[in-house]
Amino acid sequence: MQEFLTYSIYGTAFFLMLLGLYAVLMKKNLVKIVIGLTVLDSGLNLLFVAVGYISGGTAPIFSPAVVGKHVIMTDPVPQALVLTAIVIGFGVTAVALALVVRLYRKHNTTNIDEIKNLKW
Amino acid sequence: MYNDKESQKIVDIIQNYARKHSLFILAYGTGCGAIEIPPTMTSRYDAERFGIRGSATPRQADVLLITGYLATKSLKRVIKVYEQMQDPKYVIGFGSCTINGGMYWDSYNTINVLDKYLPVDVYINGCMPRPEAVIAGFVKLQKLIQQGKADGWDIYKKNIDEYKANQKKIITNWVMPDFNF
Amino acid sequence: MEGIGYKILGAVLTTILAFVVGMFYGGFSRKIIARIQNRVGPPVWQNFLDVLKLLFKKTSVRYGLMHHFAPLWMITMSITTLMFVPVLNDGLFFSNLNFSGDIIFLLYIMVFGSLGMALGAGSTGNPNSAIGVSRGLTQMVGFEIPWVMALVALMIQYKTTSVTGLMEVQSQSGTWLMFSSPFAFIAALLAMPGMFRYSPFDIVGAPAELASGPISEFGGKYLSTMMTSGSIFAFVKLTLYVDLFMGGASNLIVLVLKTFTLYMYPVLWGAVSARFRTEQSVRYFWGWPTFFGFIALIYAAF
Amino acid sequence: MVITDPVYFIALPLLTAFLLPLFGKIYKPLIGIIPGLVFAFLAYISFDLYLNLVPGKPIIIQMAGWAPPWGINLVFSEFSGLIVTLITFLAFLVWVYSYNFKKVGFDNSKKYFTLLMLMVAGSIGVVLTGDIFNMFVFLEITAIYSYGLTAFYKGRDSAEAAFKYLLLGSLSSVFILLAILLLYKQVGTLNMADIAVKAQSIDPKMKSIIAILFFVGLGIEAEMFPMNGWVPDAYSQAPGPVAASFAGMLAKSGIYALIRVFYTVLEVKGVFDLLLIMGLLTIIFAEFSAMRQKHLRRMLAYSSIGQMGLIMVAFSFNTKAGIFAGLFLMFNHAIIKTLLFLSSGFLTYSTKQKKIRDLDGFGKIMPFTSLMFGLGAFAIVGLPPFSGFWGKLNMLVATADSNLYFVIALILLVAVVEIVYYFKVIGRLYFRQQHKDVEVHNPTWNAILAMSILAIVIIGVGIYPDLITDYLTKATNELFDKAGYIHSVLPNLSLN
Amino acid sequence: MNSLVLLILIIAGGALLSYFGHKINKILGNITVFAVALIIPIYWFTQVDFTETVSFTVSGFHMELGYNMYGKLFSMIVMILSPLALIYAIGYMKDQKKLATFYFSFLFSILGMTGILMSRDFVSLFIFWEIMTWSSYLLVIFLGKDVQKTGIKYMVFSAIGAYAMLMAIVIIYKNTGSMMLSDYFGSFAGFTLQTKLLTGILLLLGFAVKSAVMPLHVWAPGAYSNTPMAYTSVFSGALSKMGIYGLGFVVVNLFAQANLEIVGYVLAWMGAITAVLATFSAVFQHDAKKLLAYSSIAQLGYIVTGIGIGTELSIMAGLYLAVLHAAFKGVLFMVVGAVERQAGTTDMNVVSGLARKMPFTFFTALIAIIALAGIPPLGGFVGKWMLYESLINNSNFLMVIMIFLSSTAAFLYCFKFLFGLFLGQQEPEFDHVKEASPVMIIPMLLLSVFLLVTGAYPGIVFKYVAEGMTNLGFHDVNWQMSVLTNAWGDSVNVQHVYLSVVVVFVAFLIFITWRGYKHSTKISTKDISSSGEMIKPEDNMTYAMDFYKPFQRVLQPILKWKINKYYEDFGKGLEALFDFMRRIYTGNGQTYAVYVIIFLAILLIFSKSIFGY
Repeated sequence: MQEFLTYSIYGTAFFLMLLGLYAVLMKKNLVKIVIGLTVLDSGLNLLFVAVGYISGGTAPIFSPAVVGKHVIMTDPVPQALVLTAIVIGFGVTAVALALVVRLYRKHNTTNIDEIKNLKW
Repeated sequence: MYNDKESQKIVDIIQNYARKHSLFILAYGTGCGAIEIPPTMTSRYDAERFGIRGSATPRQADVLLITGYLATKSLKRVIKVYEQMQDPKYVIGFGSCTINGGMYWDSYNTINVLDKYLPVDVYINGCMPRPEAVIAGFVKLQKLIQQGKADGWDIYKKNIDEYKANQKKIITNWVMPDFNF
Repeated sequence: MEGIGYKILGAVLTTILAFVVGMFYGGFSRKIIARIQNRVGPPVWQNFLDVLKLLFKKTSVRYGLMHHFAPLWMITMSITTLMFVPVLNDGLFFSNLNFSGDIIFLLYIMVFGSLGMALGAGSTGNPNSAIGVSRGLTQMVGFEIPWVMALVALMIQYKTTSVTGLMEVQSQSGTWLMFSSPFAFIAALLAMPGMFRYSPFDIVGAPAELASGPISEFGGKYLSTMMTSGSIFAFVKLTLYVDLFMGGASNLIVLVLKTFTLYMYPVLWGAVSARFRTEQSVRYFWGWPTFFGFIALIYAAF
Repeated sequence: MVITDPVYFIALPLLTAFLLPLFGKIYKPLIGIIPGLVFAFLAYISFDLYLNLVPGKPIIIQMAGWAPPWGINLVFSEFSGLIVTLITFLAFLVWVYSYNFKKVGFDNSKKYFTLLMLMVAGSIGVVLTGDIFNMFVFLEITAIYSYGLTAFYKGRDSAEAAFKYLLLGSLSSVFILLAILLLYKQVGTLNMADIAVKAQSIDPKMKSIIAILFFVGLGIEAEMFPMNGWVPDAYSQAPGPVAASFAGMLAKSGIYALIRVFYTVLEVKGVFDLLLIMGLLTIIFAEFSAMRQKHLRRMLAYSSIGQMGLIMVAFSFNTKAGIFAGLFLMFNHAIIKTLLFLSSGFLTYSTKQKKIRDLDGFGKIMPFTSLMFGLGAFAIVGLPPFSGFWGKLNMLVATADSNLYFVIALILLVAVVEIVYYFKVIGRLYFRQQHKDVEVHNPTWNAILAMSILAIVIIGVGIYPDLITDYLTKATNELFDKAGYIHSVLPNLSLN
Repeated sequence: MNSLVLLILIIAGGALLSYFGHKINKILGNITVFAVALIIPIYWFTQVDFTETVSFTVSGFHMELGYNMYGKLFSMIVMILSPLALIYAIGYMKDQKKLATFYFSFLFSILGMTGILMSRDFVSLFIFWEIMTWSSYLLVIFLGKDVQKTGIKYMVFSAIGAYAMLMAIVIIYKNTGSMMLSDYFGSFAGFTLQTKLLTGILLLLGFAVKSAVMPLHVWAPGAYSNTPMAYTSVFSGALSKMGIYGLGFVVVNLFAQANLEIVGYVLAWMGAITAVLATFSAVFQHDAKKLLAYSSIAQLGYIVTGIGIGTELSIMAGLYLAVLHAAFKGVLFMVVGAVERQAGTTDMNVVSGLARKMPFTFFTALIAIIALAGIPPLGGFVGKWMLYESLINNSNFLMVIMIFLSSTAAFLYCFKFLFGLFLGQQEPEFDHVKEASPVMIIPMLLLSVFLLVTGAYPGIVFKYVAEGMTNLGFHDVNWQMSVLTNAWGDSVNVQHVYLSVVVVFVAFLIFITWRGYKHSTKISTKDISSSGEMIKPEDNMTYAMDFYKPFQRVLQPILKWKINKYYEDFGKGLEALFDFMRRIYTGNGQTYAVYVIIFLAILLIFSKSIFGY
């Protein structure tokens, strides 16, 4: 059961990543692309957390409840990393959306195929 | 060398002898007389045995043949050619046209008497003269040269004003460079 | 024997000889052509009279210094070439400077006059002169190639580049080079009329079309100098041919005989042929003569 | 010295960047002056640190008191120090150049300087950090502010360029993060030295996947061939000084990350061959595209990619000579491309003159700028006596050392193409009749100063390259000496 | 201080001084240029110590400067011709703008050439080579005409050449571990054949571009004719000799020593073909500058042939011709420059009859043309003679014929040049033309005097040529002051030739001038015997257009074949390819993302073949 959970989390993560990637590569709408990026990020973050999870581990917090006991803790580092990654992803998404707005104002479209002023 | 009278004489003799036997002709073929030049030069009459030979340019020619009537237009050219020739130079008038206008005596645009415009040394009469007559004319010229009497070029130079005045009467639009001595 | 005065005397005598012989050759050629055309023709000394007359003619115009110099270039070229061509086999008197020059030098000095003449002709401003020069130079490019091929073949074959060296080869072996290097001789012979500018290669100074071409503005003294130069040069060229291919000559009579025989060839060819256009003549020279020259080179090299 | 602590490299610009609007509230000119002071200070400390660096003893800072491999550490070694010094020096020059930019119609200097400082901080962080995740973070910082800087101008197609950049940048971050994740999963540490020690035990299959992910992710940042579509757009749409700093700092930090990862952290067989091939492809495609560009800035951008490709090729030899050449090329590229972008910033300032064709005869009306551009062009194509030549020569010697004659031929052939398009521009600038209506923005005094300094460096190094070769050699040794790096970061660790 | 370094510094300083001088004021600038033009040769001739060397190590490369006799020979060309051209430029460039750039580049190219000739290692050789190249490039595009084509062509070919050289240098460094020329020469015999050929031929390629050997000559006509003529005289006279310099030491010191004469032989053939085809091209030019440009290529072809054959006489011929070519081409380009400046055009279809207006210019042109055509008694003949003799002595009969064809056809353009510009009818539209200023005339006259003197005493050049040849491995080169001798012992005494020509000429000059010249009048060129036709002053009767039409008809099959066109087609093809290649940057951000993923996928799929797993 535990293993199934772990693998399902991995599976979800990869599914999310592929979904995001699909959106990024195939969708023509800028907003959808940004959403795809976000989904991609989420999948990655999920993967990260999943990797850091040790089965049966508790939260990696030294609370009075765990002091002195032999408890398995999950790896704290990936969680810290994921936090950073989420923040970064948030920042990127914000910038991306801002850019999408500007692009829409300028080109009056959100179709990425039509935004090709700069080429070759 | 030229100061000495005797040697001057000898030089003159040699000079005239050479001139006499080497006549480069420039045929100005205005009229029907030009037809008579080829038979004169070619094998039947062969003027070359007298040292007479055609020349292509006035710079090298000794004798200017005016073979017939001269229209006022062609007079200009003849004068130019004559003036481009180098001394000593001789003019032979062919046929009666050059003497008194011949059959064109009352034409409005031919000249009648060539001698008024250019100093003619020898006239060959006839209308047209046959090659025999032409050769006779040349022989006459040779004799004149030997005697030093063929001095039309000198006369032209001396009486240049008169000649020019005559020429200008006929040729109104005179754009020719002045005569070079 | 080696005194400078002796040398100068020899040079002057050679020049006079060349002049006289060349003049007579010119006269003969006129006479012969006249006879071919069923005419009497002028006397053989007619050319002397012409030169003399032109000398006495006044030269009252000039177009500037180049025009004035043009005949000088030519006569300088002719006489200098003469100085460097051995006239007699071992006549010390006529061996002016011929140990100071070789074939390559002769080839080049021969151009000197043509180019100078061309410049003089060009400076007159007469378009006919320029056309004549253009044709002449083009034709020169034509005939020089087989001629040089023949000469190079000789030089490579006999390992000497001097005329005297080649003459020595002939006197030692006893055979003329025209027999021992026949292809070179054929090439040189075929190129020869071009050098003399007789018909069919006389488009350069065609009197009827170009008003005698380059010389059309030269009269009087200029022309007389040119004629002198021409006759000397004709003699030089003939002597050179004789030296190279016919064993030279040991005395003047043999020389005259050989050169005159050789001279008849372009004259007679000229008397019976019409005129080539420039490109026709160049194509001619780059055809069979060059082919023979090539064969001569291969014959010489291997 | 206390004051010359490498932490300041990151902390100071980060701090002042966010405080800049506040300073602006206090006294407006401070917006211009404060970044300058910061950059000058950074440049000062980097020079100070770098010149006083003891060989073999890099300065290692442990953040928050945790010793490596547990804590994040900053490594100011001969190699990273060199790059940092270069970046701070260029950052200072970029500030000098853009200080008075307002005079020629450049507004919003507040945002500009904020973004610029953050970007500089990010690039310095990438170079200095000894932690691989930290490197990712700094790369992202750099990237985000670069997006902002790319999209800085409103009127142009800058948003488009920024979006493309963002798209690729995000992908890059995903791959890098994935690679870090896999790496962490395998070795359980994020410290680069520690990873380097433990990486030998990784399953080779996994290792190659990690390497591929790093290669792709960092390749995007380092402007590698099929993934550099963003470069020409971003370079051409960003303001002149920004493009200059992209070439001088962003690209440098990207390539630094790439070579650090593959030289020190991960030892993967075959990656250098791949780098060589990709480098060559980068050069070829970039230079050939540059050849046919009509826009000056795009041309420079493509040329920049080409130079990056050359640097990759140099590093791909995995020899000392190669690294030395690569460093020389990096130095040259940073200095010269900065000069080119700075001068082109004024040349193409007006919207009327974006194309090369519009610049006919500018040598006469903008003599100094054109001169600087010409000098930069001469230097970048590798003509002596400018610094570019020595880089190229060393590069070729290194190539020959690796017996790659066809690479020499290829590089030189491409260099011919480079010459063609640069000299076309010079020909137009100097030897053409100028067009009628041109808009001239003469450089301000500070821009002149900045460009002159760069020009002097170019000529100085060109005439006497030994000015920098010593440092480059030291950096080379440092980079090549992997064990030394590990040892100095983890002094207690005994190898074997 | 070391005199060589000081020389370099003087030239560089001169360049900077002239630059700033001209920035400040034209007069000041001209004075500076004049002073520099005087100081450089004076310093070189009096102060430079040719035995001195200076060495330093830069960036790990050991570099050494120092003259050898071979370099000194070429330096002499540079040091005599360049200052004269500089002085000429003062007059020639008077009305031009951007003079600062001009003189700066001019002096830097002199610097480059000087440096090349004193380099003893490849790095400094290459540095100076490139300095020379870019400074000359700046001058090529100086006038702004045909920048796109001419300048780019020049730069591309120069770059190809230079980079070929660089590649050779790098490979040499790899093989010998040293940048010194002497080490390369020393260890050449030990290389494998492949390395020998690779390095040698790449070096040759580099040098051959500058000396405009046949398939690489395409840049030359445009570059020579579009550059300001003051510089072209140096360009063609001295700068192209740098290529010859290199060819000389590569062919003779390397290949001939290593029993690879075949390379030299091939090179000689290329030279001969160059000579022929370039001459044919020159004949049909109507722009005097283009004509001279092609003529330069042809002349360089002779020199290359001489060097390539590699016998004592042929190398002597090549080097002698190199010196002479510098002199007469220097004069000729100056002449064309003077004509261009005074008459406004050098199109021979338009301009004519300038001899009357510019007598001194014409005189120098005449001398130079006679030397160029190789007609005795001037110096050009000596070189031609030696070249022929060496070829004949080697039994290279086909090459002799080709060279002869070329130099016979050269008479055509020689005449056309003089005729087109100076002779023919003097047109009223050129009545205003005046003789060029003395500043321009004097350099031309000085060089002409040199040409006149070498006709009788070629030994003054042989002296230095023989000295230079000691560095090519020919010791005890046999030369005499005025007697030329070939390998078979046949000789020409040019002094006798000179004597004969002068005596006859003077004698007949007196004869023909006496009672002739004074009594004749100089008449207008419009006064010609024209069958009585009236020629108006405005009629131009000069026959100049399609001057050698018959010859053109003969050569039609050869002339159809234009190498330039192939290069241009190739260039266009490349551009199309580049355009195609850059389509990869579609401009669509998504496509770029797709590239990334595809690249990633490819790497993952092929990771086994790349990484082994």
